[in-house]
Amino acid sequence: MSAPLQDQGPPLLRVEGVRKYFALTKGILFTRTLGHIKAVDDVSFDIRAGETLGLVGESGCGKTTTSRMILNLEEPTEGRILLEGEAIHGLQGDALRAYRTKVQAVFQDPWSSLNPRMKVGRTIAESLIVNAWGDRAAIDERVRELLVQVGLRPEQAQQYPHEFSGGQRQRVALAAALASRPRLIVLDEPVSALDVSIRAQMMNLLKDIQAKDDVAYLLVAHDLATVRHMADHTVVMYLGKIVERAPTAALFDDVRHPYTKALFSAVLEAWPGQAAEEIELKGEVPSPLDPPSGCRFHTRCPYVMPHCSQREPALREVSPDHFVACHLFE
Amino acid sequence: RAQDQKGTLVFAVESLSAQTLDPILEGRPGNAVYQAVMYDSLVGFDLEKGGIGPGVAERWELSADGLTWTFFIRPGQTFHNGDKLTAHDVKFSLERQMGPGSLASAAASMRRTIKNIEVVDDLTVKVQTTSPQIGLPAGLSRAVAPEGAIMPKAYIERVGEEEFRKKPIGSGPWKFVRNVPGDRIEFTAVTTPHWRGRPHFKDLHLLLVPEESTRVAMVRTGEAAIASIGPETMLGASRAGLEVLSVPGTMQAVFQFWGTYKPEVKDSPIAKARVRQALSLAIDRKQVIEHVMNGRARMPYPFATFGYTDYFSADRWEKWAAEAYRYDPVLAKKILAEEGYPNGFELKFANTALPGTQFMVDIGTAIADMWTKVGVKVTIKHYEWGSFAPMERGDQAGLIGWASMYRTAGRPDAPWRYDGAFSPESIQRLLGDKENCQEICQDFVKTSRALGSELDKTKRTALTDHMVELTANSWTVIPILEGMGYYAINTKKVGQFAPITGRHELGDVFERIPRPEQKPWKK
Amino acid sequence: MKRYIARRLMQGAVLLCMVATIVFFLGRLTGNPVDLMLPEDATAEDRAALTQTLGLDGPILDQFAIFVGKAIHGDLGTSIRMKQPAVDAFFDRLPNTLVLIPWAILLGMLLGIPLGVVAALHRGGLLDRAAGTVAVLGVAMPSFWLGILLIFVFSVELGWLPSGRMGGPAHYVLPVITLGTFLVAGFMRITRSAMLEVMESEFVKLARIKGLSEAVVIWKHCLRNALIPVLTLWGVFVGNLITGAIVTETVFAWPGIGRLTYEAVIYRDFPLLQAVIILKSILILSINLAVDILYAYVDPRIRLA
Amino acid sequence: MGSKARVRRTARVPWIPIAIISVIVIMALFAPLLAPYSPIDQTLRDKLLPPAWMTGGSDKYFLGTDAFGRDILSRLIYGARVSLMVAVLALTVGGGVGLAVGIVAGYVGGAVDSVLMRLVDAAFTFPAILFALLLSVTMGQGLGTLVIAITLLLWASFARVIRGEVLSLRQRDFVALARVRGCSAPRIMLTHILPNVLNTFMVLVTLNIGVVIIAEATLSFLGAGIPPPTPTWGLMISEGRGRIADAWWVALIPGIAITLMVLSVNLFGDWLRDRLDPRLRQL
Amino acid sequence: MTPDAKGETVLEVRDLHTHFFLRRGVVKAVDGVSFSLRRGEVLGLVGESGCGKSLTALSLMRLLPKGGAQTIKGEVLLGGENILECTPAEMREIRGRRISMVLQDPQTSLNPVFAIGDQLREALLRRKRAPLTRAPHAEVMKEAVAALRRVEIAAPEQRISQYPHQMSGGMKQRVVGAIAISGEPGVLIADEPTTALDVTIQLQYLKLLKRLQAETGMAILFITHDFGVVGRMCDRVAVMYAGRIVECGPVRRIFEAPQHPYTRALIASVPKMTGPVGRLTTIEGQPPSLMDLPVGCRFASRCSLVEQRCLDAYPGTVRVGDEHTADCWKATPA
Ligand SMILES: Nc1ncnc2c1ncn2[C@@H]1O[C@H](COP(=O)(O)OP(=O)(O)OP(=O)(O)O)[C@@H](O)[C@H]1O
Ligand SMILES: Nc1ncnc2c1ncn2[C@@H]1O[C@H](COP(=O)(O)OP(=O)(O)OP(=O)(O)O)[C@@H](O)[C@H]1O
Ligand SMILES: [Mg+2]
Ligand SMILES: [Mg+2]
Repeated sequence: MSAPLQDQGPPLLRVEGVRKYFALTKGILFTRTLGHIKAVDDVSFDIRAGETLGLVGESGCGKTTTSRMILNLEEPTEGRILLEGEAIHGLQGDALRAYRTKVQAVFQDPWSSLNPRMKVGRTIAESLIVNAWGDRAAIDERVRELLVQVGLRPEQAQQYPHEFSGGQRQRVALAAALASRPRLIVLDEPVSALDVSIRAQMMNLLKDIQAKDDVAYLLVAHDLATVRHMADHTVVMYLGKIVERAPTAALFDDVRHPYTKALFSAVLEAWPGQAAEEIELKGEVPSPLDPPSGCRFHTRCPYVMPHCSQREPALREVSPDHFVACHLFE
Repeated sequence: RAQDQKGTLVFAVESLSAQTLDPILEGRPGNAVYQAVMYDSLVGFDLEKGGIGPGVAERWELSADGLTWTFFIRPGQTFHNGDKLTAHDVKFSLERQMGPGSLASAAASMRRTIKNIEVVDDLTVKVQTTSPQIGLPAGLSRAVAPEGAIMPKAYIERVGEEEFRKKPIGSGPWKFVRNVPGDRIEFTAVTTPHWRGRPHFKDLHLLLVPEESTRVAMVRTGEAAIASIGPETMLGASRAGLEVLSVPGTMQAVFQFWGTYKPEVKDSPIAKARVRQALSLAIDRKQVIEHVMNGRARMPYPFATFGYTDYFSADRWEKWAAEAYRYDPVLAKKILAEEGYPNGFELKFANTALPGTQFMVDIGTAIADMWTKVGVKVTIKHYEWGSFAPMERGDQAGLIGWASMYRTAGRPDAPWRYDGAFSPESIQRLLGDKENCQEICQDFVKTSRALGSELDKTKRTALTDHMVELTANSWTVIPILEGMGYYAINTKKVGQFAPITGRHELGDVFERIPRPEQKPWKK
Repeated sequence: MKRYIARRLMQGAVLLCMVATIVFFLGRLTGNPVDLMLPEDATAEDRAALTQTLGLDGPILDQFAIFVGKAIHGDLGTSIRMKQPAVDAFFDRLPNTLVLIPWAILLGMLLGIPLGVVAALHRGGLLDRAAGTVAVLGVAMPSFWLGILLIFVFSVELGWLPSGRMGGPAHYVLPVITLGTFLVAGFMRITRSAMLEVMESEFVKLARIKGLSEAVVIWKHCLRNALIPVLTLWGVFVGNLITGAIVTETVFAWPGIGRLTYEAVIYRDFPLLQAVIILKSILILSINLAVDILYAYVDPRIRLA
Repeated sequence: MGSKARVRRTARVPWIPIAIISVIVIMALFAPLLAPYSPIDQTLRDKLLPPAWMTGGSDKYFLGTDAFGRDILSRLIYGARVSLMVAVLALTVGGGVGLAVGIVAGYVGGAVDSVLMRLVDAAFTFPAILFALLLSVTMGQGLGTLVIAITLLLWASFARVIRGEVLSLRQRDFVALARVRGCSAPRIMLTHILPNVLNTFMVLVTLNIGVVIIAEATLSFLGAGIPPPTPTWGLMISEGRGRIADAWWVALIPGIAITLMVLSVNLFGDWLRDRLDPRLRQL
Repeated sequence: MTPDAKGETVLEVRDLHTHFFLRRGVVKAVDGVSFSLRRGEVLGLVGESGCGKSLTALSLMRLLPKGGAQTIKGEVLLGGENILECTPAEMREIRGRRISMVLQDPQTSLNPVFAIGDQLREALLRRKRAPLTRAPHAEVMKEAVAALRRVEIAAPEQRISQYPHQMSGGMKQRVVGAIAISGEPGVLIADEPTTALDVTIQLQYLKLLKRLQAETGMAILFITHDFGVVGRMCDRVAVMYAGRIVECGPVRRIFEAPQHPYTRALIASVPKMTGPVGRLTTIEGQPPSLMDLPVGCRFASRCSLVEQRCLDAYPGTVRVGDEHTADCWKATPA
């Protein structure tokens, strides 16, 4: 399942040293810049064709921002993102349109992902229409095919989103993402808004489609169990930085970074009385506006050392293909 | 004796115009009602008949060459600060009206016609003119313009213009108390006898109340004793138990046809005098008087003439008008057919109303309907006075070939007004301009010139009558009715009084208004 | 805060320049005010003389340049009709309007806010619809019409109140009602919708869970939050009031800036008109600024941001 | 968990207002068929007749006559036409401009937004009634002037509300997804934003009909509306206001008509808002 | 806390029915819910979104949402007294003091325009039965500080004058907790109190709740949809489906030997942190509309073991073990 990264050809998507700072202009009144939110701060990773990269971390750590940059909805402040070796930011016209067919997305909130005034068939067909993919009949045929593929009935193309349940909407959103036969789909928490029983259906569906279409996923999630079931590789972020990156199986076997450990131990197993070593973190997540110096985790880290607040740890390989950014591993 | 002056007389007006108490800053005579209260004019009114009469000057005479007027000042007049009113004040006042800071409307023509003003003695002043100016005394009477107001020379020179404007004094029967811009002006009565009459009230308040229904409401509640109103509110006011007073001969509503002599209008129906006459015949003046003006108006004399007009055979013209201005739609239609318009024609009609004469719009609306009934297709367009006035100036570009409603104010001497309306050099030039001055036009110019230097009364009258005849038969202006000044009066607040014929304002009669117990209204 | 105010002031200045330019040129399009000042039979000569006296004879761009130059020094010209500096005329009348407006707002709030609360509490019920209808009636009556009716009923027929003009407290009643009625509707609506929104919020539920009495929940917890949107609209309301004053002051012979404005238009008094519009804009802008600052003090989320 | 389809209580359908509005609209549409007389024909002899049911009233004139002996009922019917025409034109133009500005400002954002919003602020600061007065004296009175003037009064408030709406729509995922699918900005504004603000727009339109009618009446009162003799309700009140004491019907009947109309459209608008967009907070 | 330790029953709910009466029909959101809660116990209430968990809680508080909701049947016995029969004034006395509640969303649970000290003060004064204005300010504030300290808020003296927007979500939720328990209620209802929190913060909060419960001995009704939280927090758990509790029992029993097919499927469909990674078990279909409930078992349409009797009638509640019940025809009575 998880082959070492360097063994294969060029990655489908490469994220290189990307940063995103949001100027913080505060208040309705005070339109002055108070500082910059370092939403993403020097993040690099690869995604290979046909595989799934999981991106986990606490709320606000920059997962969505990263995925929005990959979707070319946001310009990185620094760094670049390459799809099949080609930088994606600054694309114009046809090149941009071509890019848009290759990278698609499904977002978290099924209630806001579909235009309530548009029939779902039209939503699914939209990327085909704007890219002049074919004539009307061909598009209709493809929409029917997609609906079936995601487990809906073809005639449901004529319905409006409010006639669907949350799980069905996520399926429609997935169908719309699949329409242009993309190479990569960014999945930003695609199941966290769904009920437990529906969530499993959606996860199975995603896996089935990947097996069939050979599409790569960037799966953003905060639920580790979901990532474990879905992802080949996992990246753990904390406050805009990558703290640990490894093949999923390796990571779940051997957690290294203290933050990742805390994260794992905070996951409440649906099995009473199982938690072995429980690390309860003290304090709050620091503000990305003014992140701690040195290692960003040092304010809450149970293993904090004096120099943690001075120097920022680099991401280093601690075992094959397993990277950790922590002074404990130097 | 001072105790028989009591109470406050409250008068609500729709406009206080400039609301300034410096006479040289008020351009519109009709609105200077509030200045008339405290300033006397060199020449006054004939209170009974209308027209001009004695004022600050008891009498005046013209030299044989027609170039010098001598005014004899009424003795014993004082300003409110006790200073005597003398010929020096008269000279000072006239010169001030002609001076550079003056906004008086006649300032320019005074500068042109008055050569020299000379104080002969304390009570005599001579005015030399560049050419014979028969109308000079009238022009210095409030019956025509406020330029005759007499201001205190010594006082103004002592305190300066600025201070004078803040604390003005005059020689009238009312003393200035307070001016609240946009709201009111307050006066208090002089306690000594005054030639205009000693006021019966102790105080006089002039209120500015622009909304007519509010003015009437205030009279009904007694917050005001008198309010100026229009004919439209008259009925309601009298039904509500108010006395409605109308002052005859204050204005005339007329139709004017613009540029009928112009080559480009040649093919227009209204270029034909007979068509214009037919339009006149199509107007049912009695209906308009009865229903639009609620009966408070009368059949007109010819253009800009009134019963009190000087050098004018009023009786003859009254009879003439009764015939000429009759209602005969059958004849009107016949004439139109004879002139080649059996199916009528299209007529553009610019309707306008000077501030305070909103009923002009109603009159126009009524007449447009009457013309429609004889087959004329009237396109009526309403203009606010401010946008209409510029159109008639200059080349009258916007109005050539149009008919429009007009108001002409009551003036004791007709030629003054005639010149402004018909002379090729005038602004309105209804008979012809300099390039197109045909027969009638030239005749008019000749007559007008002759009038300017004619000193003999009989010959002057003959010339005036000729002028009236010329223009009346040209039908470029057709009078509709003679209107009045209208007031709603709360009889519990003031006694019965008579206004001055020909003045649509009450500025010169407040001192003559009795309190209700002194002279109750007779029903 | 200082920087914010400075920025707003800058924006205001730009706005004023725009307003001034538009007004100047529009005003000049309407023709020469001389015609309004002279009697209808004045001669061409009289007219020319007066035009010159008033400085209306140069090319329009020159006139504009002169206007701008003077305006910078706070001189907005002299009223043609009143022969008084236009700025003075405005400030002479301003207090008369300013004594009217707070009462109108007070009326709007005292009636509108409780009505809004009551309507929200009985949402969809009879009281809601009654309150709504009463308030809408306020907007449904043109204010000149309402004013005239009020005069007719309360001063003419019943004789209870004076029909117009400034004066003692009784003189305020009818103009304030006329001016404030539309505010009742405004305040009522906003309060109602804000209350409905607030009443569904979790913190209201928590207040009830604490066992607080219904009165405290509604009038303290809900209303305080509902007032925030009410406040944001203050600026707009005051702007409306200042324009609404044109009609009210005309009907009630109230010598304020509304009447002054109307007179300036009717008499085509350019300098006065220019001054009035510019000064009114300044007034509205400053009120808006003041309201925004006030807003910051009511809503802690903004205050301490 | 997530947001859920909100179960909404629909307010009762306002049948009475709907009926009143329908009557007025029918009056306006079929004025020539319904009006017993021409609205401008005068019969001076029959002036100021009270309504038929009053003593002195005539069967010929159901609602009485005005000072020119014109039939008030006919004028009322034709007046509805003019008032509605002004409303429709002003709302189409003003509302349309506001809608476009709101969408562009809200969606494009940045400098465009700032500039447009400053313009909106300017429009709020500028006394619109005054501007209307100014226009009526510069351009002359008439339908065109009136529509322009009222447009200036309206567009900014439309733009502001719509922009607010668009700002929140822009946060919704489907807009971002449309971009991901390759839609251009104009396409997104047209196919995704516009249909979603139409509800709000409709509510604004209904609630502003009243504003327009009142503005028309006020301008007529100030002498800057549609010139006589064309009947408009505002003008009718204005003409009759001096006669409340003796011929109250001349002003009161159009006054009641305006009040009823505005009341009805407001009640209808409120209901529509509750139905379509209960969260829409507006003036 | 041993699950079998039998404290006295503090809250007993019997056959509770709360319906929404709408023009379109009747939404039977809570349709025959019964359970009991003992002193010092945590009862979990789990189920899918919309199955009626929150409404059950609100019915207990008698704080039903405006617009047609009505409790039409059932008893809520709080210390033996049926609070459904209390007057609103009596109910106000009960709320906050005998039964209290923590809501899901810390962002909106606190009034944004009052300092948190004020909001705590209101609750504290209520406990003292003092009118809001009477009690000495300093003293109450001291208590407020103590209350904040009790929920482990650092530097409570400063916090007291701060406004909600100045605090993080976790802190706000603790303040809400402090307010809820300030009246020392015997029963605390927690409606998904941690759903909006980050996992690491969630853990802190759950531990805090446990500690507070140990201190005060209050009973907690813990509503959640997360089996992880249930496993961590609860002694017993009730599984709700379409307005009814379909299974209820000790946590360990429910996880190890679920009796109801729904419970079984639900637990199976949760992705695990350990064990093999494969296809997840799913429950196909959708829960029935609460407006149009079937006569038979509500889970029948999605149940893999469905039989005719399941469609014909609703199964009775079967006692399947010690304190363990299930509503299923196929459950074998203990
Ligand atoms: N448009 C923006 N302007 C300013 N700050 C932003 C913007 N978008 C995101 N941020 C900030 O950047 C940080 C990272 O946000 P992001 O949405 O990427 O987090 P996330 O990991 O996706 O969180 P979650 O799990 O809650 O979705 C947060 O602090 C957020 O407040
Ligand atoms: N105001 C309302 N009007 C009509 N139906 C409502 C209303 N509020 C809730 N409902 C319905 O009542 C049912 C129960 O709602 P409840 O909030 O108790 O669910 P829940 O189990 O708490 O769900 P969640 O896990 O999403 O919080 C739902 O089906 C919902 O649709
Ligand atoms: Mg995110
Ligand atoms: Mg819930």
